[in-house]
Amino acid sequence: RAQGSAEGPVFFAAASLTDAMRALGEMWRAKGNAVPRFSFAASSALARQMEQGAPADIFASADEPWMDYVQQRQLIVEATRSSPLANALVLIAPADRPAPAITLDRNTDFSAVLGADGRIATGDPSNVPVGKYAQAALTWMGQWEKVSPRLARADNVRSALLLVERGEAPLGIVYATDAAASKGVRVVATFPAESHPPVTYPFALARRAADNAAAKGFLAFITGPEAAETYRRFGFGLRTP
Amino acid sequence: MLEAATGWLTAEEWEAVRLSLSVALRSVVFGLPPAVLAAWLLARGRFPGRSLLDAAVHLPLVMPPVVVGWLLLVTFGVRGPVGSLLNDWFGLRLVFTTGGAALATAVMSFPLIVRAVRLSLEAVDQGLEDAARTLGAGPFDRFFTITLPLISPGILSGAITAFAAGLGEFGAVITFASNIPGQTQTLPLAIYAATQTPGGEATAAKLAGVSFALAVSGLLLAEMVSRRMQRLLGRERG
Amino acid sequence: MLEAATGWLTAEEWEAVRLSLSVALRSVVFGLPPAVLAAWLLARGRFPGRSLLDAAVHLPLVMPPVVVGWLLLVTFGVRGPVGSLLNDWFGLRLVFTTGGAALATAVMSFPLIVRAVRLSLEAVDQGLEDAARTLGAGPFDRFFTITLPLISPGILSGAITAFAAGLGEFGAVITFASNIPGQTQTLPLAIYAATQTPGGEATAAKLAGVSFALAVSGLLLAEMVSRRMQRLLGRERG
Amino acid sequence: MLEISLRHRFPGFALDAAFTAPTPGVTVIFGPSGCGKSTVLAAVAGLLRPAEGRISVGGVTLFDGGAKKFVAPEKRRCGVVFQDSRLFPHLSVESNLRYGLKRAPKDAEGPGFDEVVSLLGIEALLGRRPAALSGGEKQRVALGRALLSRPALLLMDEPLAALDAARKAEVLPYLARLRHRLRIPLLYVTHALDEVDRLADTLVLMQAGRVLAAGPLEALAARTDLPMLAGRQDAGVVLSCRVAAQDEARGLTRLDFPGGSLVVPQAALALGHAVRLRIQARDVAIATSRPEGLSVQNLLPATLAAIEPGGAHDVLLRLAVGDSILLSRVTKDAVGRLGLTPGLPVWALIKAVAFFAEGRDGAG
Amino acid sequence: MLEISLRHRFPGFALDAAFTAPTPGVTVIFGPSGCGKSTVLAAVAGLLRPAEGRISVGGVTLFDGGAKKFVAPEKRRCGVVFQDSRLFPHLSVESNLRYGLKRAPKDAEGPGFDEVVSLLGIEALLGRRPAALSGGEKQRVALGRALLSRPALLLMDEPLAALDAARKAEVLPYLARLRHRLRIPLLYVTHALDEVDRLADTLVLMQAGRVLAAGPLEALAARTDLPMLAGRQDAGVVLSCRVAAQDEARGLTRLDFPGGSLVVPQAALALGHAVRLRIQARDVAIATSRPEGLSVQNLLPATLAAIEPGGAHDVLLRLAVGDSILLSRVTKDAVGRLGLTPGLPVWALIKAVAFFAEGRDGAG
Ligand SMILES: Nc1ncnc2c1ncn2[C@@H]1O[C@H](COP(=O)(O)OP(=O)(O)OP(=O)(O)O)[C@@H](O)[C@H]1O
Ligand SMILES: Nc1ncnc2c1ncn2[C@@H]1O[C@H](COP(=O)(O)OP(=O)(O)OP(=O)(O)O)[C@@H](O)[C@H]1O
Ligand SMILES: [Mg+2]
Ligand SMILES: [Mg+2]
Repeated sequence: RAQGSAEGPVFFAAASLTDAMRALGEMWRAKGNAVPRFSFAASSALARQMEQGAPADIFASADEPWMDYVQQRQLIVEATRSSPLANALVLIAPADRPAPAITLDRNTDFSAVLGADGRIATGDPSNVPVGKYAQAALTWMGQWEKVSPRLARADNVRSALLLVERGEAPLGIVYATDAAASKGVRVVATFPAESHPPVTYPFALARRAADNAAAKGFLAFITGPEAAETYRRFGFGLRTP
Repeated sequence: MLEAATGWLTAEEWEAVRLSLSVALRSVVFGLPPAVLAAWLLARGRFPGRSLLDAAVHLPLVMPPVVVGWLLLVTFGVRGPVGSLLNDWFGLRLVFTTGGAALATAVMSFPLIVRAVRLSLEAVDQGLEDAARTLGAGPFDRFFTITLPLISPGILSGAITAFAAGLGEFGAVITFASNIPGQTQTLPLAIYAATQTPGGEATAAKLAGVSFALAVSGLLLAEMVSRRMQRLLGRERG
Repeated sequence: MLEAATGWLTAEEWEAVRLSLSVALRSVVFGLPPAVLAAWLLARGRFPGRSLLDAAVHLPLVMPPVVVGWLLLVTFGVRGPVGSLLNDWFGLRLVFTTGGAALATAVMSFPLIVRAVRLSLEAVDQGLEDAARTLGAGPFDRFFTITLPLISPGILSGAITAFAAGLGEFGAVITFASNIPGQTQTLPLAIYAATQTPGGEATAAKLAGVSFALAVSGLLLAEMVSRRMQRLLGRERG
Repeated sequence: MLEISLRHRFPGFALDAAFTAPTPGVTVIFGPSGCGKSTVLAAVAGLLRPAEGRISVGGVTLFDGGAKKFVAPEKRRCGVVFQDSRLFPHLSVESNLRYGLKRAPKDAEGPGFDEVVSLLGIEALLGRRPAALSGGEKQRVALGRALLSRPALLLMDEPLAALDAARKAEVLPYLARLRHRLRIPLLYVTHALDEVDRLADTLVLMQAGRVLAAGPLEALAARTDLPMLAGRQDAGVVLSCRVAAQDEARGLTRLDFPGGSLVVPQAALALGHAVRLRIQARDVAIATSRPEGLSVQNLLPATLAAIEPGGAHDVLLRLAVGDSILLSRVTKDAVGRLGLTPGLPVWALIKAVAFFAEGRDGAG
Repeated sequence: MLEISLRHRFPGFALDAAFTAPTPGVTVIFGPSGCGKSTVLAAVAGLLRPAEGRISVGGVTLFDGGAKKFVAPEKRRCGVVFQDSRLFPHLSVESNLRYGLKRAPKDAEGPGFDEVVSLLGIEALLGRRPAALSGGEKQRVALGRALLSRPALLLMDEPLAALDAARKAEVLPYLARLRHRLRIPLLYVTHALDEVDRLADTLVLMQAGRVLAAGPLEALAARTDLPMLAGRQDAGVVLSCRVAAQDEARGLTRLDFPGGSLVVPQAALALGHAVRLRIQARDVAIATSRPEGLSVQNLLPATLAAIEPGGAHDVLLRLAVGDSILLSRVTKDAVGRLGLTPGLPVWALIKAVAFFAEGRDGAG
């Protein structure tokens, strides 16, 4: 089906942005615009689909490397790339257990909390963004060598959260946004900002939509000040450019 | 009824239900004929490369669905060897369309149908085909009047497995056809979207329930048809 | 040869190969008996709740794998009804273990085996079972000496499908058992990880090739066994 | 005692059959294709649960519709030879043969493996699978499997239909002897009257799902009112005889029956042995005076008791020979030519070679 | 002309058979179970590709191992009645019957649907599926299916084995008439000698994969050197006769054969019609002087040509009646008692009722 201009721009967004983007979409429609059509999936899938000619007008990745990937292939308008959102990395534990007393610094010893066979649930450091940040943070803490065999590597942050909620893993490392939305977990501590590269969500306009006014408008809307309140509501931070 | 129901599911969710059904059915309908052909070649054919065909048929089963989706993307994408031809000649684009979702689903369930049909084919009493030959039935005639009816339980079983699997197909669809509401967002993709949303468990459970109900309806229907077939084939006890 | 091979795949990848085989085989071995039982109940049983069982068997096929993994977690996790018992009584934990990966794989391929076995069961000439009865064979005796051999092609077909699917099982395994190198990181998980990394295509392709080779070996083996079975059942043409 | 009474319906076919037969002994069910013979056998074996009725064998009730009693087939110990042989395709011929043998009670008596195998001439087939057998070979193996299962009751559905005459001539007397040796009742379905004659103690005539007549073979055989028997070329009577003399030199055996004696080609039977002889009406000729210089060995003085209708151009003569009855089929023309009327004394002529060469076992 | 020469091996069995037979006409293959009869039929139908050999029917080569010629079975137009009926389980009886009919060439001649259905007595079964048929009913439908396929060659593998005598008595003359009417060659396998007599123009005797003898029935029937025939109770000769007179009043028909004539129960045949009569040796008695007052209709003056071995206690007498030969089976005792030696003039006694009541078609 060819897409008419009345149908609104096609927005490829990382799955972790689902809620915030849906809410923004509603606002955009309330303002009398055509609803954007979302496709939420893993950033990798979305990037590859764009490479194969997917009709995406806007792309929001959950990490920088996949945005780099499409940029190298000249699929986006470089000038429109920006990363307005920020997120924090937190250590969580099941809500129905007494909170372990942990402060996160270079001397934290996880093994005391994990016990003999407990694991830390997080994304797979090899490819899931939250896992990459976790690896950086643990490395910063000098714990990576010790802890890495004790990781439960999930394929996305929601699965990691689930493992903690269900009490399978006594600890987990997820984004603050996810932890905030779950009743099943409590935030034990927040990783110091300097322990890992900033958590960013790069946005960009696809090259094929360079002249698409609706797409440009929506991108401007979600990266603009009007969206800030919504982001905050879902627990995101905003980066000062 | 529809009022209540539409209240219960959002418009987008209804769309996902409709899409799922459409995708699963299309994948079965379009997947069946080549699957029967492949099964026939595997069960009866004596040609070099038979093992290769056998392996190729099983490929989608062996690969993680994401890889299959990716391979499809590379092949049928507008830049891919097949996709570009389809696009140039027929203006047909599969990626990111409902048709594409059906294609991905069909490919994933292909081995399931082939296996079922092949199993039935191997159990066909070739004496009956021989009898048809002596009565003047050529290969096609024989296939359609004798073999096909005799393997119909296998075809039905394969189809229903494929239909059920089609309702649940996720990895290949999301990778190949993306997750576009109203076009490629089938139920499993909607369920996935719900699980990716904090607090989305209730929605996920609700949609999973719908998906299951659809599958069960399909199963019950198939069960009825199957019992009838068994009777026609004289396999039911007197 | 091993030298070259170990150089070609990293130690971790070798481990994934070993794990994949182990998980796929275990899932088939442990899944077969209950699958045959379920198939028998569905094909021959006349009991209330038969349709329910039919539906339940197909559940893993219909649901997106992630949902199945989630359901498994809820059931077999340490807080789940079954998992807590296993943990309390036997100190057995499934999540994060190879056993858990095998369980998830077995559950996912369960419907495939059931379907194949059931198809074969329905095609069994009950006259032969009757003959065995008159010769004094009771239900179990009859099942093991007549029915089981006659449905062996279906069991083999189901097993090979399940094995192939087990080699490719991804969603349920990663959700239920997570991706722990050396314990639950099977080939599809490693392949998935590779595809999620920009530039990881080469690794993914290499691993996919390995996975495919494994499946093909399994298929060829099954093909040989199957041909032998057909011969034993007198189905091959003279 | 075999007591069977069955009612069952298939779409387009209703079975309503009842008969009793003494055991041990051979009960032969005889009737046209589709009359319900196999259905009766299936019910006795327990493979068909009739809508109503009662089946009991030797006082043991196997099925009682009223009392809701139904003994499972595997408990009935019925050796069955099915009309379609139903060999297990995945087992070798030998394993097929041994299947029932293995499951038989330890103390059950019956013929040995080698005995049955050589009787049926299937030594060379033991290693093969059923798919590699010819039609007759399959049926022989099925027969062997049933014989070897040490049954309490043998049910046979046209077991010899696919066998050639030579093999049949070996198996038939074996079955007759077996009945004698093992004293197991045998329920036997056949289309062939020669099998009826050779085996039957009790004959059950069926037609369209009903029993036309049932009773001892001797009583039924001479009944000319049963169209199924009388209209046939091979109508005749069965005489119960006793071996009276063996004449080695002349190669003849003399058999006495109530009212006379017959010579037949020599049979290896002990003196005094009870023997049953079927004498077909077509083999009995009539002379009004004693003829001389004939090759015919048996000239029996008789009285013409009655002239009964036979085929279109012939009649059946009922001849009283002492206490026994013989039937003779002659053309209507001969009746007129010889002036045959009831009461006339005549000679009955029967060639010795009209009888089978081997001996037959009697009922006692 | 039917020319068949085949070589093929199964594990444990070697077929090496060759024979020719004139067409149209009925060629009967006769031999013990497992001798290779069905295998020959399968090769002629094209369902088995023999290792070597040649098959041609009426000048058309269907298979030639040397020339690598192999006509596909669906092109051969062979109507086959398989030993196992092979009905299509998913089709009704009627659809089974019509399957071949629909695929036959438009201009092919053959019996009509209703004719075949009523001959076989399967009117009531048309709507059923094969699974709901009895053994004999299945075989009748299979027979009907082959008859209705308008074949160029009919191959029948024991088509009547599961039929009762009454049905057989209807079908057998029908097959004989059919051969006449349609002039299609028929290759027929049977174990039953009465079917051989009724149908065969050419008889092929097989044993253990080889052809023992093949030739016109008349020539083979009188051969006492073929143990398969001579050792049998029903050894005999076949005479080619012609209808010479019809005696309505006496209900008799006179048949002339080279050297004499016979009276038989009246047959509905036109004068001059060629007829074949089988006279079993056991039905022929001998008298050294002409007997009087006998019911026996046929007294033929004959010369004892030879005394040949028969069974253990009997012999076969070869009698010259004019230009024809008759066989008579008598006990060895009778030979001594009557002082029978070759060259002796004797009377041959044959009961008229020894012959089937219906007429039989001749070869011409
Ligand atoms: N597929 C096979 N493999 C091995 N041997 C076979 C096969 N088919 C037939 N035979 C053997 O070939 C021989 C001839 O078989 P065929 O079926 O021609 O016999 P037949 O003369 O028709 O016997 P019957 O009267 O019992 O049907 C038999 O000994 C049989 O066991
Ligand atoms: N499952 C069935 N459904 C309907 N009718 C059946 C079924 N089985 C048998 N019949 C019918 O019941 C009748 C009796 O069948 P049965 O098999 O007992 O006959 P039979 O006397 O053994 O005949 P045959 O000598 O041909 O084997 C037949 O008319 C047959 O068509
Ligand atoms: Mg029957
Ligand atoms: Mg045969």
